[in-house]
Amino acid sequence: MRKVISFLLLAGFVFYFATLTGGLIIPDSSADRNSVGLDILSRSAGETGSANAVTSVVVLYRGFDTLGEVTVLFLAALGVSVFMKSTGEKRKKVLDQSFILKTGSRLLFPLMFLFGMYIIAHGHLSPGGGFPGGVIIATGFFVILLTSESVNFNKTLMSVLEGLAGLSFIGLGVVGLLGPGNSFLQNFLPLGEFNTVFSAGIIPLIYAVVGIKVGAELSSVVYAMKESK
Amino acid sequence: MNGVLSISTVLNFGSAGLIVLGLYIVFTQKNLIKMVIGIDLAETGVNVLLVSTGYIKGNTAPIFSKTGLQVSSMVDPVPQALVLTSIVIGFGVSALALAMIIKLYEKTGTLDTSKIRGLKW
Amino acid sequence: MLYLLAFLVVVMLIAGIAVILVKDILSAVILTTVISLVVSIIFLFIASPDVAITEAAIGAALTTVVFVIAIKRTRSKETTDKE
Amino acid sequence: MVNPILLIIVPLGTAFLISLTASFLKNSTKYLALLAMIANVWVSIKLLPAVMQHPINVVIAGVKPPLGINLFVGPLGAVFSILISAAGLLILLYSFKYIEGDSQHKYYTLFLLLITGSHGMILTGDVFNLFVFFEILAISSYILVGYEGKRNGLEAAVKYLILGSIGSILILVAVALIYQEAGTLNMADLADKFGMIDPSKRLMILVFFITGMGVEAAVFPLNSWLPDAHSSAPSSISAMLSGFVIEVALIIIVKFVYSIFAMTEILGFLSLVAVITLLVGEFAAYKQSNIKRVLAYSSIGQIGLILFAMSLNSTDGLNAGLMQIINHTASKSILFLVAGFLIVRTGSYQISDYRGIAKKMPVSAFFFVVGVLSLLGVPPFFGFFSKLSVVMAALHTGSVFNTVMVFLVLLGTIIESIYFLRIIQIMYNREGDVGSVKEAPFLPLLAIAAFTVVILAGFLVLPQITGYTGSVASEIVRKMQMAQVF
Repeated sequence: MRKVISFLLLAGFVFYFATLTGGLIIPDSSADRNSVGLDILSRSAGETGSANAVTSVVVLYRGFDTLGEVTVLFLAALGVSVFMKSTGEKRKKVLDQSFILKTGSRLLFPLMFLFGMYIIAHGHLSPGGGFPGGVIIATGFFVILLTSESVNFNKTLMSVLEGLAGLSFIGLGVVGLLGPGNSFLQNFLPLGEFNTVFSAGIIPLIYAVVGIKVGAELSSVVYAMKESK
Repeated sequence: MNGVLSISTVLNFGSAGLIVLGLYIVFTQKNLIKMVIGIDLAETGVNVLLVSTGYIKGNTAPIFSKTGLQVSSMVDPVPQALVLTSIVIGFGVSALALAMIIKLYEKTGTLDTSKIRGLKW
Repeated sequence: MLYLLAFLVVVMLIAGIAVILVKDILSAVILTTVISLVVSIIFLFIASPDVAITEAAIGAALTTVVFVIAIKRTRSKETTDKE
Repeated sequence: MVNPILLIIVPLGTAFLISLTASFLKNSTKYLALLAMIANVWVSIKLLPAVMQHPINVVIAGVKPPLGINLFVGPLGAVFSILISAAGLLILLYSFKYIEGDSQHKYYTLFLLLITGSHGMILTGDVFNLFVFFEILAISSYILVGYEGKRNGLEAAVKYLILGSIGSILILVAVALIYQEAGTLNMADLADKFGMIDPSKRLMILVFFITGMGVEAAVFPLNSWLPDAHSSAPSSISAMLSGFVIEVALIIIVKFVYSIFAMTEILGFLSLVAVITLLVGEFAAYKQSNIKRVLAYSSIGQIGLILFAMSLNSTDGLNAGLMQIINHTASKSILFLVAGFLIVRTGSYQISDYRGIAKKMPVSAFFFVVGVLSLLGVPPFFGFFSKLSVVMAALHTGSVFNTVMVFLVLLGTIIESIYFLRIIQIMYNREGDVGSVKEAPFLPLLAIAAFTVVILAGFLVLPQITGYTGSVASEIVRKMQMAQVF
């Protein structure tokens, strides 16, 4: 019965969606349409010095969203640690992993770490940036976590890193607020030469901070979910 | 391109389908982890919808290179930035939901919503 | 391009229906990963490489890790309870 | 001139700072939270006179709207900022003695993020940014509901999370459709461009948005999570969730209907929903025996009343609704905070276990009575003036529909007074004996007393308060416009 009702509700939803949006069938929008994004596109390279327009939107034009998004991850990590705090039970013995897996993962980690750093550092030039880079670093960490019995995971270090990265994000914003632009997250560094690694003002800095924060938060989320017993 | 089927149409169908499937899973399934899967799917569907709002047929990714691509041949970067945010938020919510569910499982020993008193709605 | 996208969308929706039908949760999670990967390919085709990378890294890889951990932790207890 | 962005980044930065310093400051991190809240109250009070003259736009990242994100601070933003930060500060003081245990820094971090989310939702001038702050607010409240780790709390938190996620998905669909149709995310720009959009599409976007936000605002029938969540959270958090979190979501709905989408034709439907919400809340509260569930259902009833006032399509109605929000924040906070220590001292949630507790906890019981009387609208408490203005505003519209609705609202008030007076009667029972219970500590009582002062002295400054709420109301009915740039 519940299935029927929810099916009817959702069918109604689709019908509504289809009829009132002018149909699910719509033509492709053309370049002459009017949108904020296209305005940004025509000015972003000159204003921010970033070759990747998505990056300049994420970090500068909508940098406040990114701050909020990092906060959401921070909250998720905090929430997982609230619910997954150790209950005092004894830890089960983890099955011993094979030597090859262990050694392989240890070898893989530096490579993944470097790759993540590369992605973060080139966020303003090519696709990628703080989020995927941070995730790749965290994934490298999981590989070790999943294959080894005991990992020296310093929870305090992680929460210090999270806090420090968050504060640096806000700090970078406040420098812009106190600077001549008088606006939070305002770029206060020279733009540099277009399309080189050291360019685009504070974008690489913010992305580095975001990368550290995302990496630390995701690592502590997965660690807390796996190890808390 | 033939009149009816356009890329935006395909994407709209896909996203609407995914949202509806996700919500259907949330409404009908009794397993808590499966409900979280449903939320995850619906969120993915919304992300597809968002990206498709910025799509302009035949245009390239909004990345400038030294050879100098024309601005008029790029897609809208704003929805992509929004989707980056919403993907990360979606992950945060899923991870939190699963942590709560694990803890609830430790207290009640079941994942079945019909067996958990407070979850009958 | 259009037909490829249509094909990917169909694959995605079929996998979505399969999520409803399968009984085993682990299979449902694997199907979700498949959907995420397909979506990430779709993003790549509609000129959004940034989103594609993020979706592949977070939607496909990380979400799966978290789900698998959750399934493992809720199953292992079930077996120890019966002892 | 203080920058309103401080209202958001001070609590957020302090939350990060607490996480950074928690390992060596231990439980002293609460003083950091206190500093942040005092700063917030100071900023919001400094802001109020300035924005009453001219609303201001705060530009972020040096990009003028609509290209970038901006904060839009008008009378609405200023009044709500004061409400949020003042209530937050008092509830924080209460928490000092109420929250015990080792990992207190997590509680205070979550507390500050809840404040950040509320301020952000009120102040932001961008639709997607609103969604981001909505998520911050929602996620911190999910965690806080389950914070105590008890079974009830976890069940409520999971339920809240699932419904809340559906809500946020619907909001995101609305955002996507807005961008597709209008090509902008800035609220003022959107208000400008909305005339160009097909009315049926406008309606659809609004329906998605209201349904999504309605989950958080606990509008019937989307409120099934509220009684569980508000009753199983720690009492200080219940006070915040009932005191301003649902009101923030409600005011966002009202802002969208009036000043952004300018679709007042759906208000009739909203006022019907509001009255149903009110009656459902009051009837359900009547049947409860758990004190926190009574208060939670009563919040549903009050949300119905506020929404009813705000959907009258008149400045008077909005004004009355805002006064009712102030009254509800103060009086419901008192009730939840007193209930918190009643539960701690007696170890029971059941009202019947409080028989004669007024002898042992006279101050708490007195505050409880003041809160109840103001909530019911007994003169000369503040609640009397707010409820009176709701009724007057409704009758003033002159429509038969609204007159009938007023009768139903008064019916709800009668039910409300029956169950609340029953609780007071039990508390002041002469024969009852609750054993050796102590009065609540001084600091929490001080916080509760501050709320009581608002209620008792409210009528002395009534002209000023109505002046402020009046300019908020006229801001809401106006179409939103780009303000001067800060």
